[in-house]
Amino acid sequence: MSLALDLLTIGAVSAGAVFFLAGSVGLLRFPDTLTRLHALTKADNVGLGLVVLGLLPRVDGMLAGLELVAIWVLTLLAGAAVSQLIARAAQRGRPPR
Amino acid sequence: MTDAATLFGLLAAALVGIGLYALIVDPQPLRKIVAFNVVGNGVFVLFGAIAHRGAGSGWGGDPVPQALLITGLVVAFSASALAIALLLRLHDVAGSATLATDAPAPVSPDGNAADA
Amino acid sequence: MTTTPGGLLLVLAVLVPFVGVLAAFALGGRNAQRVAMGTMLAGLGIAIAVAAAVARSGDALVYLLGGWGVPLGIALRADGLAVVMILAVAVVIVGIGAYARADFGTPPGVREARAPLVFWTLLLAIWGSLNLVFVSGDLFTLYVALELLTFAAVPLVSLDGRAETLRAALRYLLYALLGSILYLLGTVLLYGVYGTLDIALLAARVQPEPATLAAAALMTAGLLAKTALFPLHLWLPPAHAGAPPAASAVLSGLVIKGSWFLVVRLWFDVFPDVVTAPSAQLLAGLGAAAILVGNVVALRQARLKLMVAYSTVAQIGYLFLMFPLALDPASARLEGGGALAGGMMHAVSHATAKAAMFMAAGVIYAALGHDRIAGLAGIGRVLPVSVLAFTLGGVSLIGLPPSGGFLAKWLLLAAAVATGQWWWAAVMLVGGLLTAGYVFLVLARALASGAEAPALRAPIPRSQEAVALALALGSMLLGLVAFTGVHLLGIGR
Amino acid sequence: MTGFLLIAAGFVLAMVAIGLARILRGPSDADRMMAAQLLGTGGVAALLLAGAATGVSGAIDVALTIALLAAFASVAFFKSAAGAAADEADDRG
Amino acid sequence: MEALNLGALNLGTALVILALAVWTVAARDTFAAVVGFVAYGLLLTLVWVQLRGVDVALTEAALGGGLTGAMLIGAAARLRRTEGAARAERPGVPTRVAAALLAGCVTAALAVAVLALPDPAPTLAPETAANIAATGVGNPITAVLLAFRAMDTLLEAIVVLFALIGVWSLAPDRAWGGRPGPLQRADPAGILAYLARVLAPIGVVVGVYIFWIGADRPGGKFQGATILAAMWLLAVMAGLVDTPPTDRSRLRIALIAGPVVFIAIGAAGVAFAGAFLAYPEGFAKLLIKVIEWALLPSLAVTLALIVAGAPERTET
Repeated sequence: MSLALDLLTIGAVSAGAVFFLAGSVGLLRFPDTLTRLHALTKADNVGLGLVVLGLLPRVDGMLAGLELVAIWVLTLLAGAAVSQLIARAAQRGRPPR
Repeated sequence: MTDAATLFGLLAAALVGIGLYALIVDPQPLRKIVAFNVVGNGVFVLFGAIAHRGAGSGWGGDPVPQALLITGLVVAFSASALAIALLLRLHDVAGSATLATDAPAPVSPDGNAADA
Repeated sequence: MTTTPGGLLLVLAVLVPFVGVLAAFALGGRNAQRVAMGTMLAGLGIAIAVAAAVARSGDALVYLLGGWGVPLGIALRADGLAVVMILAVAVVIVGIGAYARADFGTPPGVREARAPLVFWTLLLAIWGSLNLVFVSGDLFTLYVALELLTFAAVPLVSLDGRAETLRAALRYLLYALLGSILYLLGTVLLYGVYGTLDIALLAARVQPEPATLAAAALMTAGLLAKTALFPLHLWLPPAHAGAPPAASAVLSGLVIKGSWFLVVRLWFDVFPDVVTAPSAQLLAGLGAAAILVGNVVALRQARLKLMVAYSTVAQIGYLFLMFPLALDPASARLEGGGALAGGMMHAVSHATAKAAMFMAAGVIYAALGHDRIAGLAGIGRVLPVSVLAFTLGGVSLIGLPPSGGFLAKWLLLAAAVATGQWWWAAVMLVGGLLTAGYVFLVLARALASGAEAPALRAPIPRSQEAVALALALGSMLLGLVAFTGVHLLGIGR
Repeated sequence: MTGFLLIAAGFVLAMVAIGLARILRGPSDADRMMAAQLLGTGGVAALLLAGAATGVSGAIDVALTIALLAAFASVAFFKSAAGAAADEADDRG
Repeated sequence: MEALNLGALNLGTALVILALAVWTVAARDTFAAVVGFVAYGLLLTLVWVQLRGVDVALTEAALGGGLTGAMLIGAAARLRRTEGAARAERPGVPTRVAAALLAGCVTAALAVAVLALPDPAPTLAPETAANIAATGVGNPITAVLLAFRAMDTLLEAIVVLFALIGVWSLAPDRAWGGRPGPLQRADPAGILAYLARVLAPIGVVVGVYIFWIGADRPGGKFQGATILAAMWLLAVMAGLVDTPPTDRSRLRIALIAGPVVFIAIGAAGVAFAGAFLAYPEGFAKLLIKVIEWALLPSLAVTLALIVAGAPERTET
């Protein structure tokens, strides 16, 4: 049982790390603001979700688990809203330099 | 564990130096405020490293400096807020945000200027 | 260390002004001024009670907050030095309060106005913060006290909202913040080495080792920036000259003494074995440069308030001359004695004299609508009381008997002779001559006989002139009073 | 396991550091804000991993606070960019 | 192996922070520098966790990452147009060399001091442990802040109030007593309003939670109050609520209530426990709770209004 949970942690966290890698590469390599925005928010949110998933078996108590999930949900919410806001700011006439 | 304290203590020393240089050299008030925060962070990290060295009684750090750090952070925040408010008001009144004394000093737009 | 009888007075000296701030802020409007007036009476009473308690017991007052002993808790402590400063500040604050009534009344027709509310609350705030600086026995609490003082003082500079004064306030704030963060850095280092923030415990533990020397240097440098000692003085003249006169009197007479007092506290009570003779000479050297530069620049000013502000730059210099003079030639250690008494006396006498001079300058500005020195001809005939107050204040700065300035210089000169450091005596002499130069420059204009007396633009409240004169007279006669009070300085040391 | 979590924390931190290059390069303010946002997400992940590895349970509370306030700076950016744009429109008009 | 990994992680963190600090100082563009500073503040929380200062990490995350970051970004955007003129005043080479020398000396002296710190380190942890039972709280930092060094905490609650008076003093005379900040006209159906509607209630719960656990675990009133302040400011920026007129008696009383309760309980200590800010035996935890509950709303409102700025608008 504990081996299975350890494997879950290793698998999920490793996969999450790959998504962070993808997000960072996208942030550097994609040609313009909007595509970068797209790549970034998707990859990072998935990456954090996987990390949270991997850490869930390792926390003690319901409350801490709930907190972990809440962290992910908050990040999703903020990421979605903020990328829209930033996109709007970027589109508004010329981007501020 | 002492290694973390030494490493971050040295980081603190570097942050103080970097911030101090910018505080003296950069002419823009907002950049000076940021630099003040960098110096402040350096001082706080040094205090945190010292607190960590004093770990004992089952705690990961000496609680007295850790408590003082919270006070210090709040005070530094208030200082930055006051400085930024002053700077923005100066910008509104003078139309510029410079500390140079020879800059023109127009009368404030709302007729707020009074005899001293 | 245990709580002494009367120790609670120290808590009151700090908290009564702060409670006044809270009450004035919450009640607002005209009530703010009423609260301030009430608080001043109470605070003056507390200051006198503190002095009486110390004089009676012949030892320092101590109060352990929350009953916790040091080093875990915080101790308040008032020795002779603290008592003298508490008394002087109380007297000057009450004088400034009486003066400011005419300038910072809430105008009819409004419930609350900006400048009065800000002035009355922050005046009390400065008072409580200064008392905390004088009585706190804990280095970190002193850091908070310094920041309280900064936050209370800076808005007074830009009370009129003009671009120049906002710029002066911002510059002052940046200097002050740099100063306090350097002070905190030294405090942090000391805790890292000695594990305590209590001044008395530190004094017993400090050794001249690298970290302690670094801490002493950083704390001193930070406090010098806040005190505006040459060459860190550039923020002071625009800030002190641009503020309203009552605020200038607080800033120039009192606020800079807070950080200066802390330098004295550190050098004499924490680091007496750590500081070296060359560093004391360096401090006095900066002081001497301040005296010469400040006075020469003051002589060349065209405007009265700026002249008085530059005079402050010079007078700050005298406050630092005492450090090498207090070195005991035998042990090369800082000893409180005649030199320390001279420095303290100078701080008190400058507080009263400079407050009076800014008040008189404020009256003149209000009466004429300008403060150009060239345009002061004949003012002595229409504002004789203010001109007299200005002159008496100036005479105290020059150091003619029987003023407090005379006693201060006499003590410092005696120490210079006793320790064979004649060059500091020469600096004092030259400084006195230069001071006399600009005081007589103003006096000569004011009493010019041929000139037609200028028309007054606005009626002058007699109370303002009276307060300025009272403070100037106080400074003038301080030399007589102080002969009985000098022994107070040595109590608890 | 601790070793693995530490390595993972270090890896995510390295990714964050690479992403920081976008703050440096810009070119637009929006790009910079976005990179900071990435840093928020990655920083939260690194913090959680490091906290789990070293057994500091309070790290979760810290991560929660960061996640909650991550949007705050971006909103301030959006509002002030809007304000600055309005100022410039006023100037032109 | 693990110690090595930990060391590598810490070294990596330190290097990234150092690079960001250099960047905030050297960047040509102020906005870029400020964004770099926000990122840097975020990474500092990692340092605090590694130094086992979770209470400090929470404060840094809430204040440094949240409120300070938002203030700096807002100011940088507003000052952008005047930046060029100010930048031109950069001092000459001699000044820069002198500043670099001075800063280098300070850094070197500090580094020497850090390496020479005594071993074993002096600490007050044992004395805190010996006395914490008398306070009834489990979090030693709360015990220091509200019992052993309660005076500092009281003064700190007063410091923020002074800062607020200072910020308000910058109002134009005609706007005195009015509402701080510009009028926010966000469309009520817009994305920002949606974000604020969802995030703010969650944030209030989190803020109260962080405050609530503070008695026994890392957390407490400053962290909680900062989160509450940020949530309220979010609602203001989204146009959901407006800032209050600053001359309302109720607002003034809310601002001073925390310090007043603190002082009152401290003064009662003179009569009932023998010293100012002392607690009678058995009542310490209760009284500490009362003080914290009183400080939380006052601190939240004060911090929020400090960020909101000087009064700008009066009722028309």
